[in-house]
Amino acid sequence: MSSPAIRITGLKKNFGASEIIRGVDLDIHRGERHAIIGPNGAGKSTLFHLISARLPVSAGVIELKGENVVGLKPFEINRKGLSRSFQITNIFHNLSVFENLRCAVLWSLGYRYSFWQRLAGLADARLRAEAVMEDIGLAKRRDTPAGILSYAEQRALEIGITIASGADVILLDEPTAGMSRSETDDAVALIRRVTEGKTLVMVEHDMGVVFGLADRISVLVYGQIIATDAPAAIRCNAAVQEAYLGTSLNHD
Amino acid sequence: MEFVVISLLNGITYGLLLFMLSSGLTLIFSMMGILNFAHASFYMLGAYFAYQISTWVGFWPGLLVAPLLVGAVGAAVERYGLRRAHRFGHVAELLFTFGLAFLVEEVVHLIWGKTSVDYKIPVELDGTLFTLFATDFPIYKGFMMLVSVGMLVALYALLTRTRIGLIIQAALTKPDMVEALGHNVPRIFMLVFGGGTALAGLAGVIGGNAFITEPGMAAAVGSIVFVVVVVGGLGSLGGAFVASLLIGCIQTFSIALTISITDVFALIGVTLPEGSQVARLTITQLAPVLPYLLMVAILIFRPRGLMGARES
Amino acid sequence: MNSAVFNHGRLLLWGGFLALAFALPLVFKSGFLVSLLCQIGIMVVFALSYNMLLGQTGLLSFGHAVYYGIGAFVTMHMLNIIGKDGGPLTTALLPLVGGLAGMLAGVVLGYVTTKKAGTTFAMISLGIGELVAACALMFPGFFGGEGGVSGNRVVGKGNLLGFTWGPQVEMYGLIVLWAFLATVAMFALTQTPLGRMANAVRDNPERAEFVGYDTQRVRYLMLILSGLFAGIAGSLTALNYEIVTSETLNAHTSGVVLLMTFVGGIGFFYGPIIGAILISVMQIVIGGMTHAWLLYFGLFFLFMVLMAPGGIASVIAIQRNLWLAGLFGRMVPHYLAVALPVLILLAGLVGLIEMSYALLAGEGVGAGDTATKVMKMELHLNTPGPWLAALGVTAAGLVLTRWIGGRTRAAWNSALATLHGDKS
Amino acid sequence: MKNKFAKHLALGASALLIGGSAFAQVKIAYIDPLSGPFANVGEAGLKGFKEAAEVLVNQKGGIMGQKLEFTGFDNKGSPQETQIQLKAAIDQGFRFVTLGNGSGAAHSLIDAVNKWNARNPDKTVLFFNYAAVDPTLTNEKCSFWHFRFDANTEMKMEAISNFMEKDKKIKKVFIIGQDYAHGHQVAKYTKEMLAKKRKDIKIVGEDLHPIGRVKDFAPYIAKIKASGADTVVTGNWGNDLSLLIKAAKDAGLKARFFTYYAGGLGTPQAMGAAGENLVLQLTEWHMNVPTVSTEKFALDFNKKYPGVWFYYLRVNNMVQMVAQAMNTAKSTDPKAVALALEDMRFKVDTGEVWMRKSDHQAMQPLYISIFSKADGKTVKHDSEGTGYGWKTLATISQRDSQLPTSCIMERP
Repeated sequence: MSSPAIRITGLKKNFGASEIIRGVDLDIHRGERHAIIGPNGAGKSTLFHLISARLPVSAGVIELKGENVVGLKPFEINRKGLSRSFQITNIFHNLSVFENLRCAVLWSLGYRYSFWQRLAGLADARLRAEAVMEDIGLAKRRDTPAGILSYAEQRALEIGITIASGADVILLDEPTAGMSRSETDDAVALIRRVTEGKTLVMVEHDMGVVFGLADRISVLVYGQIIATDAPAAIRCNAAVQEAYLGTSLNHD
Repeated sequence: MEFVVISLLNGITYGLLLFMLSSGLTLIFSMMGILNFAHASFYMLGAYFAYQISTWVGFWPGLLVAPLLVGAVGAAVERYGLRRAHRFGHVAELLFTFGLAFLVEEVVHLIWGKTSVDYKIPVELDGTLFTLFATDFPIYKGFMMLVSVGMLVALYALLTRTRIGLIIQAALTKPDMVEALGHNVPRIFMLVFGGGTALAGLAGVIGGNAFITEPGMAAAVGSIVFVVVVVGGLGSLGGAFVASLLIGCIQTFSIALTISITDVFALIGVTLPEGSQVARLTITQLAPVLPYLLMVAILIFRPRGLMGARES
Repeated sequence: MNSAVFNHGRLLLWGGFLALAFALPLVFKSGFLVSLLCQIGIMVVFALSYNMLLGQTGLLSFGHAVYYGIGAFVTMHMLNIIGKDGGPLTTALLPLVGGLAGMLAGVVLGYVTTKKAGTTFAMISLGIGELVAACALMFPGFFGGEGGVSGNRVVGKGNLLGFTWGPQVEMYGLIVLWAFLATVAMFALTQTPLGRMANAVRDNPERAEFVGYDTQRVRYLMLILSGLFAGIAGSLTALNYEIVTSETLNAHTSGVVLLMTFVGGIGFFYGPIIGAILISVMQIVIGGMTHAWLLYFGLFFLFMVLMAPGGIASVIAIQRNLWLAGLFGRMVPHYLAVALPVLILLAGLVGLIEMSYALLAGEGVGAGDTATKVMKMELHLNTPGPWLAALGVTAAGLVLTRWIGGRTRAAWNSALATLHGDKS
Repeated sequence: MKNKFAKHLALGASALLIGGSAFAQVKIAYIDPLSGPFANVGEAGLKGFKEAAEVLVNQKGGIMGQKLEFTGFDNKGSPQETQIQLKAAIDQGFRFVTLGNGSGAAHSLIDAVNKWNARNPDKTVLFFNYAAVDPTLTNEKCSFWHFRFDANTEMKMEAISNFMEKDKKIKKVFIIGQDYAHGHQVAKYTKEMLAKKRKDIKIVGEDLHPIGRVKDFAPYIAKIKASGADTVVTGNWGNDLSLLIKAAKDAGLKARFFTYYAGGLGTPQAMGAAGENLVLQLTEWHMNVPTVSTEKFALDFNKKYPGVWFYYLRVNNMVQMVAQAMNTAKSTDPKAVALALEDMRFKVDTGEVWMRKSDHQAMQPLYISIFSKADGKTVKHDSEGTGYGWKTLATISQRDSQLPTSCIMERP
């Protein structure tokens, strides 16, 4: 267990002339819950997209469990045990909740592109999907098309799909965005439950969620990590306060 | 030499006509994301409208009125058909235009019959513009080139000098952004669709009598226009222009080449087995397939097209 | 287990269809109807194979006839080889050969086309389709030029169970058998990991990538398999008509299968079956009744696109849901109420179209025509009378349809609201 | 026509099929394109047959008191659809079929008819071919169940090349054709025959273009021009011919065009003045061949069907010969009719039509004519209202048009 779950060195990303990620270095330890915070436009989602290969990297190295994954396709990274969720709900709208989850487990169970096996006969896929469904509290909505679920239910499903494959590195992009207080509490409990024993990286705006969940927090400002530390230390980090509250604080 | 110059002129004339068609298609696709399958049908309508008008009041009024009429038809189609289909997604839109092409052909059959109509070149333009070496270059071809280039200039001015043009131009590369800026108003869609179809209509007005005005004319150019748009790059007017001329010239020059595939391979030192069917084909015979081969090659090696900004 | 391929209900349904298909020619002895049934059987397979792309994987193809045609040509050449040299194969097994040919075509062409999805795929498929169709005329040795390739399906001796496949009824039996096998196989495919992932790729390719699937590979595999079944359909065509021409693989054939599939309904497995039956019958029945049939056909298609984009199958499915929810009964009076004005509207429209055709298309809708009997007697189309009458009927139909249709729509919406309310 | 077909179907479906119609009649199924790109050709032919049956047979007493009727079946120009329509016709009790457009469709039909007759010897079907000119149909593929009333490509080229043989002005010939069987055959026979008859004529070029897909013939014309050809031979028809002539005129090409099909079905109208004194055609008749009754028939026809111009004399010949064969045989059984048609010599306006027994190929006089300004005298009638009509340059007697056949016919 020498190499970290994710090690990012010198990561850069340009969109044309503008540099969004300007040299990020970051280690995510195995088994930790790591939150990335920062003001709007800091590049948090972009960082996620780079790690998961949704966007191509401009420069730098991303290692997943010691292996350089820059240049791989999203599905290849996923097969190496990294799974992510999206800020904007990204599910299979016309499939039922159960089918959504079953799709998410098929590859990891080794069924690949099989067209000679009956889905109904794949007990392990069914059991795994049902277990996740139970976990995310959507068992009673089993056969409902995902497209007509309520927003909170879709968010839960989004998390469910992300964790269903059993990946050991989980990236969650604003899992509680747009939720009410009570829904958020449920979601936090859910995330805590389902990521037990796994590496979790999350982008989150809700500080309650961040400080409730994270073991460590990184602060991303203008495409650079200005601090990575335990929550308590981040809370009183001067640079972070400056970034969040503006320079006026400095003069105090 | 003579042959090369004449072929080049022919190729450019044809290429410019293709551009008139593909520019409208590109505009519509860029703005609305709709691949207008019925685009060539509007070309045909342009020719028939112009024919009808020319039998009443002559060619010149038709040159102006027919494209406007086609544009009006296009706008109406957008307003009462496409807009509804849009709600069901892109596949429904595509299928709508697909069905529309079918319907237009049938209506043309009904109104103007199944044979070609006698849509004549106006007497003012019937004659020889100049004689190059020993070949006459007809006035009408010069006129076609003039109209195409005029349209190109007008389009360029419209796109770079007017507000609506700037919006459209922005939509070519960043449709989402334009949409986000609140410009995604149905009226612009209607305008663009009407405008795009009017361009096709204009092509029909000047192409209909240069070639032949008959119910099969839409199908004859329909797929080649798609090739132009793909080769040029989806959403790129410049690309459409280059691709139009390229394909126009390829088709013209390939007809000129009588060498067979065997000869071509011999050039690179490969001897094909005698008597096989491939070996006997001449480039001339291959002419109609070349654009499609070009398209496939482009899609494999440069999927965004010659000058395309985005891939899909 | 709610999704086994062969639970009891489904077994009964499949068996019932098979029995019905075999029984039909016993009831309808007319040779023409058997021919029609053969055509339907082939089209069912073809449309289902098309829906593997459109409905299941979300790939709108304008060149599906390529696989169908290649299957047909290879079968025909194989048939001629057997006829000449004999060989281990018999006519009855040739669809397998055609299927493999279609599949091979899918392996080659699909590699290029499935690199992209969406609109780009649609265009590439169109281009490839045109390319192959143009090649067909360029290589008369294989494609037989404009005359096509013909053969005789009565080849070899001691055919399976003594069938020669010469008589149309025997051919029909062969088609039913293969169509049934292909349909079962295609249905089974929807119940496999690949089939389900195809749905996932259709719904959200990005997400599919993030659960570990290479969407390009999924599309490619689906296209190959779809080519297999299209090839089987093409093979059956070759055997049925004993001639294959280049138009088997041109854009028109691709268009027809698209129409069938879409009208039937791409969202349901059985949708294309309905479409194939309906369009085949329409082509022949309406095509026989009026010269305007292509126009009606186009209008019908546009109507479906705009009003029922889910196809006939989705309309049926909604009625079924209403029925299951006990709401169907309250819609019946509304359906009946709206039927009358719609019929009036249709009568007016048909009148206008038929008169236009009679006047403009030259070929009069002469006496004794069933289509014009609706309008009775001889009409003087050069006088305004009939036109005004038809216009009046159309207008009345339009007004009534809007009026009563508004109420029906309201009732419909409330029923749907109740339906979804019950469910959610 | 079509509607009756549907009626039969509808009745059949409700198991109420009534066998045939109340009136006794001899029915011939006309299988040709009635929709699609060649629909105009098919519809013109059907009108011709209906008019000929009415005027030349039914008004003169019919066939043994029965009326001769033609019913259209739309094969959409497709060989495959041809077979489907043949089946439909047979199911409706038709025993005679006629077809003219497309060698592909003709091959398909001859195959299907042979197959059907072999499988159903008690319900044989006879095929009258009025315009498909592929020589193989009366040579390698000849059939007892097929009769052709038009001269085939080889015979036509024989006549054209004989004409060219005498014209010493011809030095360089360019062959252009549609890339399909007919175009290939025209090219083949042109080369073969010219090589035999005029060794000094040089074939300076040969091009095959895709059928019905070329919009702009200018590049081809440029090529012809570059080759220095003074004469062009083409088997093109329809738009492919009109566009070719138009492009030639635009580019100022002064070569003469020897054509098969410039005479009708919209082509004169489409080429108009562009064809003057440049376009020649070979036909069995044209409006300015001095024939009294056919001229009247044609004028009446043109008046009755405005926009459709009478073109096929062979349609009239065929209708009359079939009627006579049935009357002679006193039977409407296909086999008896076939036997009666064999070796029939039938007097028509332009001379005599002889149906050769060995290959079922009709022999008839042929005319080579040139498109020239109508002057009311030698060019009495213009063609399709263009102001230009056909002027006879040469007449080929029936005897001169004959060529040997390689047909080995299987007779029932």
